Amino acid sequence: MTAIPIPARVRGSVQQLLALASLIAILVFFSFASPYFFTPSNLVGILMAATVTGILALGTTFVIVSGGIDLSIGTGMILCGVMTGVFMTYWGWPAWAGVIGAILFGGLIGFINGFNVSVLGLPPFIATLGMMLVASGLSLVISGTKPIYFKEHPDFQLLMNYDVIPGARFPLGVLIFLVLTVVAAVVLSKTIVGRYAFSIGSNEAATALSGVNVVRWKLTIYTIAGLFVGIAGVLAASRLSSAQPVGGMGLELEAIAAVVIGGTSLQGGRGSIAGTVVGALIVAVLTNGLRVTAVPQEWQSVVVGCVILVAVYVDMLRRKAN
Amino acid sequence: MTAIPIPARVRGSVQQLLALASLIAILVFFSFASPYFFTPSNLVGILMAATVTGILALGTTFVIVSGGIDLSIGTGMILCGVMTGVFMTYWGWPAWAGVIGAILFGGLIGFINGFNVSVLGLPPFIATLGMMLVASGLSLVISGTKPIYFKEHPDFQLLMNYDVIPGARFPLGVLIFLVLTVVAAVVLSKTIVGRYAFSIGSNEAATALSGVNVVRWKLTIYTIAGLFVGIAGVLAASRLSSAQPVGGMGLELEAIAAVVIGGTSLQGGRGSIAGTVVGALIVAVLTNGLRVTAVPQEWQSVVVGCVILVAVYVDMLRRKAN
Amino acid sequence: ACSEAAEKPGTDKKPYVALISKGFRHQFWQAVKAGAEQAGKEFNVDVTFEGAQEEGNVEQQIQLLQTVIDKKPGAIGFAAIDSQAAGPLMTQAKNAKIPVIAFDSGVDSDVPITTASTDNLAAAAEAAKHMAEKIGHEGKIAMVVHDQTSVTGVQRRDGFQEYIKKNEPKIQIVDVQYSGDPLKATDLAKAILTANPDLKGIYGSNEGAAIGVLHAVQEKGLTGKITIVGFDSGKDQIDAIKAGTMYGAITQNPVGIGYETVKAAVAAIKGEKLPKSIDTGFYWYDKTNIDDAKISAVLYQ
Amino acid sequence: MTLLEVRGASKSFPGVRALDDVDLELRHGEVLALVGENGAGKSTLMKLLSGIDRPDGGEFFLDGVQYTPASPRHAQELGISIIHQELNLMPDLTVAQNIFIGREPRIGGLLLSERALNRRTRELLDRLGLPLEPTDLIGDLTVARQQMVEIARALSFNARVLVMDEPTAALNEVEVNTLFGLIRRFVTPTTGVIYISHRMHELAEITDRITVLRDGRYVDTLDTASSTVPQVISLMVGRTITGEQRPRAAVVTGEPVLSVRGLHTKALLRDVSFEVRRGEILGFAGLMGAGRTELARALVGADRKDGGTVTVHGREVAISNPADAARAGIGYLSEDRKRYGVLLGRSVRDNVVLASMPRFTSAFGLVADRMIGKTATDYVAKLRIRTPSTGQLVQNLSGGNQQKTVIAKWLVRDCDVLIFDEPTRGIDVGAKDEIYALLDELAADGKAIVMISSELPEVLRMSHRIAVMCQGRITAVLDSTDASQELIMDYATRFSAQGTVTS
Ligand SMILES: Nc1ncnc2c1ncn2[C@@H]1O[C@H](COP(=O)(O)OP(=O)(O)OP(=O)(O)O)[C@@H](O)[C@H]1O
Ligand SMILES: Nc1ncnc2c1ncn2[C@@H]1O[C@H](COP(=O)(O)OP(=O)(O)OP(=O)(O)O)[C@@H](O)[C@H]1O
Ligand SMILES: [Mg+2]
Ligand SMILES: [Mg+2]
Repeated sequence: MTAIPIPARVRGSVQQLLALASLIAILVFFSFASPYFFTPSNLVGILMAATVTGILALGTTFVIVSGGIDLSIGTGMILCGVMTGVFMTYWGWPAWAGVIGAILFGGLIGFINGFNVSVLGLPPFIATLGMMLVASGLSLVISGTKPIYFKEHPDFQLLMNYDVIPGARFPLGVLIFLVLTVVAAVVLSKTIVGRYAFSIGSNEAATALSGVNVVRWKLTIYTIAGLFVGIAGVLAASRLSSAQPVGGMGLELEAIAAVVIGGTSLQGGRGSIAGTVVGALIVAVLTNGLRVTAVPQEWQSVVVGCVILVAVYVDMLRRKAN
Repeated sequence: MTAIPIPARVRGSVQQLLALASLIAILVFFSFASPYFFTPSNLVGILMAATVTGILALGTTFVIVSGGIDLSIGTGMILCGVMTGVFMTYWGWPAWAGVIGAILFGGLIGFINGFNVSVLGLPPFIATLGMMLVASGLSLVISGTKPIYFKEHPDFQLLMNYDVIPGARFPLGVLIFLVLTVVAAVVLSKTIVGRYAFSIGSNEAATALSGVNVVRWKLTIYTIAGLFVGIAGVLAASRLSSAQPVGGMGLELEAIAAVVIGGTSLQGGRGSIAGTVVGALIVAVLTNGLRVTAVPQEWQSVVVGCVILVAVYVDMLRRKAN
Repeated sequence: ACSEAAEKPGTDKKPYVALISKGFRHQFWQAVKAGAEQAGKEFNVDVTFEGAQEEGNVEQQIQLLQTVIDKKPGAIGFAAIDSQAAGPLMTQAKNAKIPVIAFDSGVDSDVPITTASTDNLAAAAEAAKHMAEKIGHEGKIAMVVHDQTSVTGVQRRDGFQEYIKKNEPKIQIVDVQYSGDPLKATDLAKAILTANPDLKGIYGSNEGAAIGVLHAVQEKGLTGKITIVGFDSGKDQIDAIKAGTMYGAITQNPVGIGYETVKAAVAAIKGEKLPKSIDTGFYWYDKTNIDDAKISAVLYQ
Repeated sequence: MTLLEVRGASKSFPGVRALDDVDLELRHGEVLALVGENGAGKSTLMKLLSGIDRPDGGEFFLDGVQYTPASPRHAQELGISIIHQELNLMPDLTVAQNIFIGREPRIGGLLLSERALNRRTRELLDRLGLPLEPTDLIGDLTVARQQMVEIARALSFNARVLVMDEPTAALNEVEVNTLFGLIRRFVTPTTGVIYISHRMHELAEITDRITVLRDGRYVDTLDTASSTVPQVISLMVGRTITGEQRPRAAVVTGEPVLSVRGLHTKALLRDVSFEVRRGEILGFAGLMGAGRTELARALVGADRKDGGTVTVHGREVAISNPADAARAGIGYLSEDRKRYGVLLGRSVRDNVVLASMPRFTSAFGLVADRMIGKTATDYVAKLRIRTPSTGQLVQNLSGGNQQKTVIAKWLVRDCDVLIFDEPTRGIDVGAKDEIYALLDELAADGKAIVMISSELPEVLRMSHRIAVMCQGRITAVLDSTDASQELIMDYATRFSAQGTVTS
């Protein structure tokens, strides 16, 4: 309760461990509460449920670390799904081209966000809120407000659902999520763009004064987030074997919540991919656990809300004690 | 496109004027586009539509000026509406008591947010996101997932709908909005709590070291926002002659957008009520204008998104030119 | 057609009929819109069709209604999310002498001249009946309902539940969860299947919910072991029913709803007398009758 | 040929003509001092040189070749390296990451090599003899250490021209000497240094020539060897300053206003006890990191105390945050102006009354703007804060004037106990004298004053008594009549202290 933060900052790694402790506590709790919870198939189900939001959260971690925010990831993802449908069904592209096209389209969305933020200088909240609205409208316009089905590509759904380990029900989508996690972690902590994300988030003016081309790197960062949005859109479309033109609103808050629960600061400058993944899992495990234990649904958001508050608070306490 | 923001900041008043210019441009455009647009009854309709979001935006301006954010205002408003129903219909309170009770309940929500932010030290985004979820769940739980009607108080709807000027269809709700605007403007710019909101948003640590009890004032600021949420909830319930237990999600983004379009900085320390009102009107006029001119609905959010981007960008350009 | 006509609604003295629905993004509403536009062409009236951006958002719908009343159309078609909430505006329409036709579900007010709708309670009971027969009148089932508070959500839940309670003592409804978003519905149906390994059937109360259930069952590898009963149509459901992965579904006649609403509106403008209600009907369809002309006419892809 | 030449540089800001046709000449192999009052335009000129701001007019020549710096990066590439007056570091990054930002060593052109980065930093720091850890987070360092990181960064470029804008403002004697060593090693026949400082005695020690600015105009350039401090000062201020030595004050015998017993913090402070009397100025001396700032912060409740009592006017007070402290009559002026002192985005007026708002508020919570305006105008005049109006945003003031604004804030508040942490940091000589006079005046008014300062002459000149700290303990409390620089340094380096001295 000290009013003035002389920051007894702790490194990312410790913070992740703390969020991890909350995650484990929740896992243990539900394992006792329901015999069906801690089963391989349910755990895979949780990972599957965490995949799309998790991938969005990975990308948005870069943006948040750099001190920005991206509200367009939810509806942007929907739009990328629709574009998958447009490429593969309307334009008859082969599946691989459709997938790459949709991912690049996500990158384009991110690039436009980055342009609006860094070149035009719009506040990230407004720039991406505008994009959120534009993307949600375009999904409807482009799809003609109808789902697009992958008639020509009946196997497209395997992208998400293919069993990697025969017989063991470990879907390809989850593997992709895990691989992307590793990629994101390496990029954020071991490459120049990651370093500059932290630097810009920590003190943008000083970074610019140090001779770093902040405009260009912010463009890059938002574009990276956009690529993740594209991947999430493709996987969501694959899972439902159709590009659904509605929805996505609210997903951005869920993804941002995952990032913040994972210890990334919305002020920028501090955060980690491992934390984000743990944050995404906390939300997914909680939602699944409450359903498996058949808690009435109207109570679920109350519980999720409280757990988020408690998890973040407990983290803070321990961080202080440190 | 200067990379280094040596900000040539301009005072709030100029910024408002600029947002005002955008508003007028939009008004003029739609007046030419449709004969139904610039009619007294449609203009009143616009004000009516702006009332609830506008009141939420007024309250949240305090929070944003102080460097915080409040995501719970949308679902919090829904919960306050439900509480109006609980007080007046379930518990049989007289209308005035129910209204005051619901407004104070809003204050309580705000107080809890303030407590979580200032005493527990949670990041505002997380604290109010948690509250957003809790409030949306509680609305369902408390109402039994059913709308509550004001059977005993058939006149309750007059709070929003009563014609202030007989014959001229100027509803009481709009008058309340105008009065609240004036109150909020005075409180923000002429009272100590407003001054402290600016100080805290500008540099919280320095404000605290100046001997200002930052914890207490942040509590006050969030509580004020909560009171506005309560009022908005009561008015929404009155307008619908029922307390609807769902919805509200997304309204917080709309209200925050209004605040930011009006020139208030999400970094804190800069902003004005006049700007917020203009921002709220821009959104309301745009939405209404697109409906009146019968732009296909799927295009509407695309247009709104683009106009928000352009309006904020034009403001920035002129601010720089200044 | 809608947008051309709408650019100058009311000019050249064509009557103007404005429809306000609960939503517009889902295919169901698009089908209603198509029916309405078809009738508009046939009877030579301008038709606009708008719905809440977010289905079920009462506030947004009221805004739409207000805007439309201010435009003084010849008649209004209205599918209320909450009919009482629209009370003051209904009165306003009445005072402005604009006839109101309710559609999709009833409006609890004496203003509307007639109602063109589906009896959702009966339709849901029909779905329950088929579910019970298919699983042999005993065992555990669950429900995924698209919405917890809207009239259609509540009626499609209650109609189903009441039928089972009254007629099927050996069937137990073990869980009711809510989501109409296909992705979310998938995850929650999976959780239901996990928690109830001996489940025999799941009911999905609209297209989104039914698709979610369908994918959940597929992902769980339980295709064929779980009886799925859905609602509405759409390509996914139709294909699944043809392939036998979904048992069957209830379809309303959305095109008919739109068409009948505009037709009634035209009659009201002309001052003709109308019946108190127009039942637009619903049908059970499964593998056996999906290709019947009567059925395929009301299905949308 | 000169190393760097500026001809006719001009720059205006709204309402301010910061530079008006200024010339400057830096020769090869010299250290050129640039001096002038607060707001004279020194920092502005350096910002033009290094490509941060564009000049309204003027030309720049590097080795006789004209150049137009387009960006900080461009200036760096041309060999101009600058240490800004305000710290420009990324608090969430480590020392190494800050120093080599934009020049990270990479493996295969793609992956960062943290190991190589830390090794190179270690080499650099060892070469410079700076006691810093490459892996420390900047945000955890004190201002002085952060300043050292800035110096290390500036020296890590192979620069030809090194610009230092008040590098010693946050340093004390020992570190200043380290810095001077570094400067001497840097200067070769092909390089040069522009050195900005308000500490006049440093000029003779390190610089070769002195250029004076006044009110944005070039005044004169002197050879250091053949000029005296009073001469420079009178060029700066445009009048003669007597600069008389204040007689050493006698011991004050008023009743104790503040007394602290056994103050303890987990991190550093060990059993700190002292008292300040009515009308007394108690100086605090010590090396960097001795714990003086930490003591002040713990005392006013900005940081956690882990033991100890605070008594004001004989009554024990519980202080858990600075608001409690202010209510008990204790005000604290932080050494870190930017982070803990000013509201950069608010007006001078708002800053001046920040600590005393309730006094300017009526019963209904309405703020008396007219009274605020009047008070602000008074203090702007009294402290000679250079600003076009009291409505000017503080971020548009020069560093020294920002400092004066913070001081004004505490003068308005009128506390019984005032703790000034480095009150003259970044303040010009003329203004320093004004502030000294102010402190004397406050003491004469019966206030109890704690003055933490890293400038020993200042401590010696101002204090009635001097507390010396080392490693979180008070190692001595000396009467000013007994104190000397040597004695203070002796106590300040009693590292494994032989017990704690209490007053
Ligand atoms: N961005 C700006 N906007 C408006 N005025 C400015 C700005 N930057 C500097 N000034 C003004 O220009 C003048 C010169 O400022 P500068 O910072 O160069 O002074 P300085 O000589 O470095 O003083 P100090 O010794 O206090 O650091 C001052 O009056 C200052 O208020
Ligand atoms: N923000 C901080 N985070 C962690 N440690 C700090 C922080 N500030 C100071 N310290 C540590 O506390 C100790 C005391 O520093 P303090 O600032 O009190 O010294 P000081 O005597 O005021 O010297 P100076 O201000 O000249 O550096 C030092 O070891 C320093 O590293
Ligand atoms: Mg300066
Ligand atoms: Mg210090």
